[in-house]
Order: sequence, then C-alpha cells, then structure tokens
Amino acid sequence: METRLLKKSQLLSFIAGLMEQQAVFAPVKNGDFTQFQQINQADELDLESTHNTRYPPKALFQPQSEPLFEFRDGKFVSLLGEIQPRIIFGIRPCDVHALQLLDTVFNAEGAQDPYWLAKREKTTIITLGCEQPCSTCFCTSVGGSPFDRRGSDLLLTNMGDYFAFEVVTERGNALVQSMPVAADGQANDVKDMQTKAEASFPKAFDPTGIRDKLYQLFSSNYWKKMQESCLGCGVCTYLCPTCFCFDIVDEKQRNQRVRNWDTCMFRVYSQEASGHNPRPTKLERTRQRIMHKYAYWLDNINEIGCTGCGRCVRYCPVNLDIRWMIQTAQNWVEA
Amino acid sequence: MEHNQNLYEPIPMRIARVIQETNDGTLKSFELVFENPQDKDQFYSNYNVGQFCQLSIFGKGEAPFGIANAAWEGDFVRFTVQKMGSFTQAIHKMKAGDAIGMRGPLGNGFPVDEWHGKNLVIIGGGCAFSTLYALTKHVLHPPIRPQYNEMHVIYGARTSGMCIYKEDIASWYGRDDLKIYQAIDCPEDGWCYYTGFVPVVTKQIAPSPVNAVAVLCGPPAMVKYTLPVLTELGFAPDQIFTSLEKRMKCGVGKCGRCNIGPKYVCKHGPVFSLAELQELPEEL
Amino acid sequence: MNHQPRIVVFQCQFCLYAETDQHWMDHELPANFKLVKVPCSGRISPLFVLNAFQGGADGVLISGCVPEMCHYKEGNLGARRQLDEFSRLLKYIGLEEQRIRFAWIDVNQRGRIQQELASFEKDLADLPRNERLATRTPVEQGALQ
Amino acid sequence: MNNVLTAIQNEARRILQEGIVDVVVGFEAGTLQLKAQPFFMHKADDVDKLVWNGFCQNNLATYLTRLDKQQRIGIICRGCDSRAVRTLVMEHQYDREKLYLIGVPCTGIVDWRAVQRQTGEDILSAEEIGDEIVIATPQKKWKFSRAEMLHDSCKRCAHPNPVGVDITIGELLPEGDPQQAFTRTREFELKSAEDRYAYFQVEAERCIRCYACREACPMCYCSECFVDYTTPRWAESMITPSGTQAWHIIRAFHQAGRCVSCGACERACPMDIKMTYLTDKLNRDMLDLYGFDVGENDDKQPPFAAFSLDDRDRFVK
Repeated sequence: METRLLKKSQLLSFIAGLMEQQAVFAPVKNGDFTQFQQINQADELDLESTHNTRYPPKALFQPQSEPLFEFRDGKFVSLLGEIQPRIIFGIRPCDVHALQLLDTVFNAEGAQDPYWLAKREKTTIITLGCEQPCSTCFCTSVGGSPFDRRGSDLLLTNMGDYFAFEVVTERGNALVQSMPVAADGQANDVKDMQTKAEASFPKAFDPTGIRDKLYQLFSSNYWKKMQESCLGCGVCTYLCPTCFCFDIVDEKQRNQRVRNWDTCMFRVYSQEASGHNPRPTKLERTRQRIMHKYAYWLDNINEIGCTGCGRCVRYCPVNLDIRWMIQTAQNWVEA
Repeated sequence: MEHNQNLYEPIPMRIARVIQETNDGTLKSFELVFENPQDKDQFYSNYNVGQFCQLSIFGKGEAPFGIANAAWEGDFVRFTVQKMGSFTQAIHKMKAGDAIGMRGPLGNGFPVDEWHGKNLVIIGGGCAFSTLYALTKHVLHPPIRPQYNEMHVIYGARTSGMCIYKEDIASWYGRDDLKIYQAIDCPEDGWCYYTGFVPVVTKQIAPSPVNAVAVLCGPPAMVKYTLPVLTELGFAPDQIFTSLEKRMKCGVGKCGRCNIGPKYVCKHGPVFSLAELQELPEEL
Repeated sequence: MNHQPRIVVFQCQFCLYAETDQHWMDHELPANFKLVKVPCSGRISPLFVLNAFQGGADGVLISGCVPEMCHYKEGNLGARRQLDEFSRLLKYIGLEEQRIRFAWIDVNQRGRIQQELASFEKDLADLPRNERLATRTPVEQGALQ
Repeated sequence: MNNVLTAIQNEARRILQEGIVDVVVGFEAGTLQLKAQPFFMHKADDVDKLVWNGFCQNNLATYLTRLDKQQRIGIICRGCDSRAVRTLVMEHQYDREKLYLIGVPCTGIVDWRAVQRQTGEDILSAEEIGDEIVIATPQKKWKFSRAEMLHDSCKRCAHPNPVGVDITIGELLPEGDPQQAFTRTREFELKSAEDRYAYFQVEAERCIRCYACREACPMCYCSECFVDYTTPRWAESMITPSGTQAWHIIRAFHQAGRCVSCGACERACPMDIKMTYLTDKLNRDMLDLYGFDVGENDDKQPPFAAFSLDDRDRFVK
C-alpha cells in the first residue's frame, strides 16, 4: 500500500490528534530506561533511545498480574472489562512480531483467550522501524528484519527530517488520511534507506538446522556447560516479548483469581504436589527455555519463538548470551 | 467477535456423594452434579472417556483430575482424589451438598473409536486406575460392549485396604465378558487373588499382543517397569497407551508448564501412545 | 481521635494469664482485636508481623513470658532479639515504631493484659490509620505493572 | 593488573593440574563490552580464557550452594566473595576443607550502567587503563576516572582484601572503616518517615519479581524461599505494592548479620532497584549492638543465632 509523509516538526501534533480519539501508549523515559505507558501529553513520548524499552510491551496485552475473576456469592464473575480502543505508538518490529507469535497461543483455534483477544482487537499498532541496530539486536538472525511489516497497522521509517508512514492495514490507513502521499521518488528513498539499514544489522548466527541440532544435543554435555553460570532467575523470561507462561493464583484477601507471569526458570514452576519435578535442576530448566524457543516453536508453527530483541542478552545478570548459546550449539562437537 | 465462553471460568457444580474408597482415608471419590442443565448437556456432548477436568475451590486454586465415570452412568461426574497437597486436602474436607467449580472436559481422552474390534488389556495401579475404571465402565455398557473383543483388567494396589471401587470390581468377577486380575504388593491373610507388583503380575498373566492394545496408568515406577514387560510380551509401541500427569494451571495449552517437548499434556494428551512418547524428549 | 484501631495480638499460649484473663482473651475480645495464639513467642516470625500490617492492622502487640520464665527456657529471648530488629527495620522504612508493642506478662499479673491492650489502643488512636504497607490495591486492567 | 592476571592463571592452572580441586570458578570475557561471564574451569587448558578485571560483576560465592557438594572447588575471591564463602562455611553450606580460595585484593567493580548513562549503549570497546576507563563509541573516545564509575557498593566498600583465603595474589589494599560504609544509612535516617517510605515505595514499585536479586545473592540459598510458599502465602503473588514490598522487606531482613554488602543484588536487578540501604542498616545494627561485622572472623557467633538477657528491651513488664 501507499506511503505517506509527515514532517518531524508535525509529529507531536499528529500524536496529540490521535490522543483526542484514542488512548495512546508510547515509550516514556523512566529514569535510565524507557517503558511503554499511556501518555497524557504528546511530548512525553521518547523516540530518541536507540534501544528497546526495558519492560516488554507484551504486558499491554498480558499484564504481569491480571485479575481474571472475582469470587462473589460463591460464583466466579469475570473481570474482563470493556477495553477502549487504543494505539501503541513507537513499538519496534521485533516486539510486534512477538505479539503475532503469542496470538498462535492465546488465539489458538478452539481455545481463544478472551482477556488477550479483547485487548488485541482494540489495539492499533504503529511500529517504528529501526534505522540503527543496538549491540544486542539480532532480529535478522531469527527471520525478522528492522522494517518487518508483519503485525503492524502502520510502519514508520525515520528519514531524518520527516517520517514515512507505510500503510499496512486499513485500520492504519484510516489514521493517516490527512498526510500527503509520498511521490515515487520519495518512496524509493524510503526503500533505499530501509535496505541500507537492514544491511547494517549484524548476523549473530545462522539458524538453519538449529531445531535438529538441539534435539541431537538433548542429552549432551552441551547443556551442562550452558547451565553452569545460569543463576536461575527470571530476568530473561520476564523481559522476553515471546515468553507467555503464567500461573493462576487465588488471592483470597482480594477475593480474586489472578494470573501472573511465571517462568520455566523457577524450580517451583513444574514442581508437582507429590514432590516430583520433571525439571529438577537448572540444567533441565535452561534446556527447556532454549529448546522451547529454538525447537518446540519450530515444531508447532515452523517459526523460531525468539524475535531477537536482545533484552535477555542485555539484562542477564551473568551475561549468559542466548546468541552465544545458539552459536555454541551449532558448533558443538560432543567429546 | 463474541467471546461467549471464558476458557478459565469454572462451571458451578455440587457434590452429590462422597465415597471413602480406602481404609487409610487418603482416597475419596466425589460425585459432582451440574447446577445448570445447559452445562450438563455441553459437558456430555464433548466428553470422551480418558479426559480430565480442572476442579476449582476458591482460595485453593485449581487442580486436574481424571474423570472416573462413563457417560452412561448417570448425570454426574466422578473424580477419585488422593490427599496430597493443599487443594486435595481442602476437597477431602468437603461434604455432600458443598459447591465446587469445574472446568472441562479437557484433553484428548482415549482413542476408543480406533480400538473397535480389538482386545483391550487394561493395566492400572493405585488411584491412577480412575480413568481406566471409566474406560472399563464405558466398554461394559451393553450397546458399546460388542464393539470390542476380549477385555482383561489388571489392577494393583498396595494392600487390600487400598483397593478402590471395591464393590464394582468384586462384581466383575462374575462376568464372562471381562477378566479381572487384582493384585496387592505384599501377601495378606484372606487375599485370594494375585500378590506382587503390577509388572510381575502382568508377566505371569502374559496377555497376548495379537489384535490387542494395552492401556497403562499408574505411578511412574509402575509404568516404567511394566513397559519392558509389555514389549517383551510382543506389544508394539503403537499398541501401548498411557495417560500422563503434570503440574497444570490452565488446562488448555497456554500456561506452558505441562509440556513434554512441543506437546502439552493438557492439550495434546493426557493420553499418548508409547510410539508418540518415543518421539518426544525424555522429560517426564 | 476518631477511629478505632485494628490490632493483632500475638500471644504466647503459656505467658498468659490468670484463667479469667485467658477466658476474656479467648471469648470476649472486642471485634477490633484479632488474637493469634502461638506455642511460644519464639514462634513469632517477622513474617507474621508484616502480614498483619499488610492485612490492614494498625498495630501489633506481641506478648510473651517474662525473661527466665519461658516455657521453652529461652524462646522469648530469641524472639526479642529478632523482633526488636524487625521493628527497627520497619521504622527505618518509614513505619511508626509505636505500631509494634511488646509485653512481657507473667501469669500472676491478673488484669494486666486488658490494661496493656487499652493503653495500646489509645496510643494507636492518636496515630492516623496505618496506610503504609497496607496496600492491597487491585491492579488496573491493562495497566503496566 | 596483567601480572595479577597471570599469577591468578598460574595458580588456577596449578591447583587443577595437581588435582587439588575439580573445578575453579572465575570469569571469562563477556559477549558485551563492560561485562564478563562466570566461568567454570575443569581442565588446566580452560584457564587460558580466564579474565580478571573490573567488569567481573558477580559474587562467585553464589555458585557454591549450586555446585555438587562432593566437588572440591577453587574460587577466585575478592573481599566480598571471601566473606560470603566464610559465612556460608559458618552456616555449614560447604566444607571448608573442600575449598581452595585464591584471594585477590579488589579495586572495585565498574558499574556498566553508570558508564552507559554517559556514553550511550553503543560501545565498541572498553578498557581499564590504570586509574581510567577508556571507552570507544562510534562517535568518540571517552575517558572516565575509574573511581567515579565504580558500583555504589564498591565505593562504600570497607573490606577490599580477601579473608581466610589459601593464597593472596597482588598487593593488599588499605582497609576502610566499617562505620564509614554506613554513613548513607545514617543520613537516610534523618529523613522524615514520609520521605523514607516514599523512597521505599518508588523502588519497590518497579520490581517485576524475577528474583535476580535472590539468585545473585550468595546468602540466599534456601531450598524453598518464603515467597514461593503457597500454604501459607506470606507475600501476595502479584505485582502490587503489598506483594513487592513484602518481598523486599523480608528478603532484607533474612540478610541481617549475613549480608556481605557486595551489592550483587543491585547489579543483577534488571529494573535498577536499589535496596542495599536496607541490608546496610541491618548490618550496621548488628555491628553497633552485637559487635558483629559479617565475615570478619571464623569464631564469632552470628547475632541471630544467639541472644542474651542484656539485649535491648522494648518489652514492657
């Protein structure tokens, strides 16, 4: 579809216009990092940070703690309220594609999650393409790209003194009617810029055959080495845009049944009432995390369950780098 | 889009009957009846023997239990529960008339239609026998029974006092369309059936693998040692079925914790053939 | 002041009291008090105290046997060292120190517990309601964190 | 610095070759600038990859309770690591006879966040040269005073020298004044209760309960943490003030007289939460009231393992 243009100086008034119609969520500077939250003023928006928000935007659809039911008069009453139409502005392509991956879980045929769906349906996604990689980005190694259109309604490209708005869906189109359409030459400039930027993204590894390789390594000493430095905390999974595991807990004092994020990196996650644990040590748990992303997702939907956002790489307290783990797996020769 | 059904919302049930199954008080069966007739219709239109439900007690959360009755038995759903963690302790304190939530039926259940015309060898141990009991009851239903051939049921418990469904199982001895073999682990005065662990007893009985399927449920150790016996007897991996248990929360393939490799026990299982399990990573 | 403080009392089952006092504690305690009996004050974990505050208590009274009279010899002394430090930590975090009160009570001090509770209640009524730590507010739908 | 590294490598190689230990825990170069990764050397050849610099940010003693209890372990210890090992040994978590401690006096850990706050995250190279840290970004070269870029805990550190080790490599450094380390807590106490609580609230609010602080801490080794209990549930499971505040209060309290002030919890936190002011306060009390300085020696009983008739008495008789 067509591309429309917006002068940078007009961006804030454009956003203010959006805010008049809908709630707008955008990256906002919060101390040393940015975080998606609803903005009250257009200028709260922060698009300057080259790297991604620290807390993943999946939380806008699957909040870390989400009350599901209230227990009232002996009955479970759903707390799924009316969701107002909203716009996410400035989300990156890796995070948008992660939402699509999560759709295959929460919007699975015959088992649709109403809490997820309600928010998904009411959300318009305006993606900001990345003209510059950060040191932990590896989207191009896992089948993504810095200008990936999948899942977006509009895709923005930063062209220096103006933004190019590429229309991806009708829903996106409706928001940019007032902008001038890019002439052919300008549209080509945008394409060139995108191609050039994409080429600057380094390939961390080649994912070909990774699924089979990991299955071969299932009982290998490879995992012994990988898990050694892992502490078993939940940083990698909680900051991951594609990790979706949750726990359902009854909070008696609130009279609510709540779902909270959970992580396969915790021992209690798979601990059964009998005391038996199918994943008793951090070896099994580390293996589960990596194999889920790089083997089981491929088995189920033929896509890698990692979008290369790099959050786990950056914030792992022991610098256990998933890129290094995959590289090592690819080259592993069992002694 | 309409979201008329909330996956996580339990339907209201009421406990109609509580049955003390064993003399040590650790196993009880609960028969639940539906508060709303439309829930009942929906349940039975989906129910396949071998499936499970998430029972729900507010404050204690939810826990999965295999359904221990066949659809024809009546308008109730039976579960046999072993007292183990906080949820099962809470349900053990409940009485007839108490309200409880239920989600289900969940999972795949036994592929009973694929087994038409076959001999069934049912091998169970402890309280995991519950879904096998449901399977046996299902097959024994007069309109269904002719669809299957011979039926052998091997059931082991630790002691005679730990046997469940006592009355029903006693009545099976009189039948000519079913062979029941009961076993307890150690000799006991007055016990006139088999003595020994299930794998050993299975070896003694030596059911034939010809045109047969073996359905196996029990504690992990029992399953582990019975599988080689069945293989030795000539059962191929696609003739052996088992039902797995894992820690579960959602029961609908979302919360993530019950996976074995790419398969979720709650969604793709709990019933798997040995052939299917051999394809999966070993992480039980 | 014009509010009735909510008070949780952790009571060592041995320290109290003359029989009539214990009967009063068990059966006639006013509704704004909640009694939790423990086998020894040494059993009172800081977690109990924190949970009481989180559940909305305005004050916590911990009563134990007088020194050298502990049923388990020295449980009360161990409790004193830990709980005292815990109250110091809560104060440091920003909670009023007066919200935790300790009482050694001997079995022959008939009527003493009523006096303690009354004076504690009066002191707490002079403080505002405890809103720190007692923050069980629901998460807003769709909000981040 | 290079001499120190070579000496550490030689010693690590020796104890592996001579079979004194089965594994040596140290660091290897990280995949990112300003970082290093904990490294487990099983063979003498592995030692070539060992690095030792100010980017090694973890407390290696935390692995002690994760490793097989039968193994003989060599650990490269700074002051804080060595005091954590000593405290763990006192708590019977590992047999001292099975440990070989290579002590290295510590000049402090560089705070990668502090550096990136200045330079941005796109860093091509980072080097420690003498008292300076030299950073290259695509745009320019930066030079920082190393002392200014140290992690907060290291700026306060009173015990840079390893204690109770089998060998010390490098020159001992002047010891600091333990009371000096607590100045911050004294200043904090002067604030009003409202301000103190407001600070706590703001910090706790960011918590996502990933428990990186717990896992990075050498002293958090309970096989079941209070926060994982379901019956009873001590802290609300959710990301709510009551859930996260309870977590941080009790986590800190469980460190009273045990925290070695290494700051590993703050360095591990993905949300930049600063909570060591709580453990520092508790440690200060332990020092003031019971004369206990964590990890100072092998004989003194931890304060919460003891009690006395003379303890401060707030009980009313």
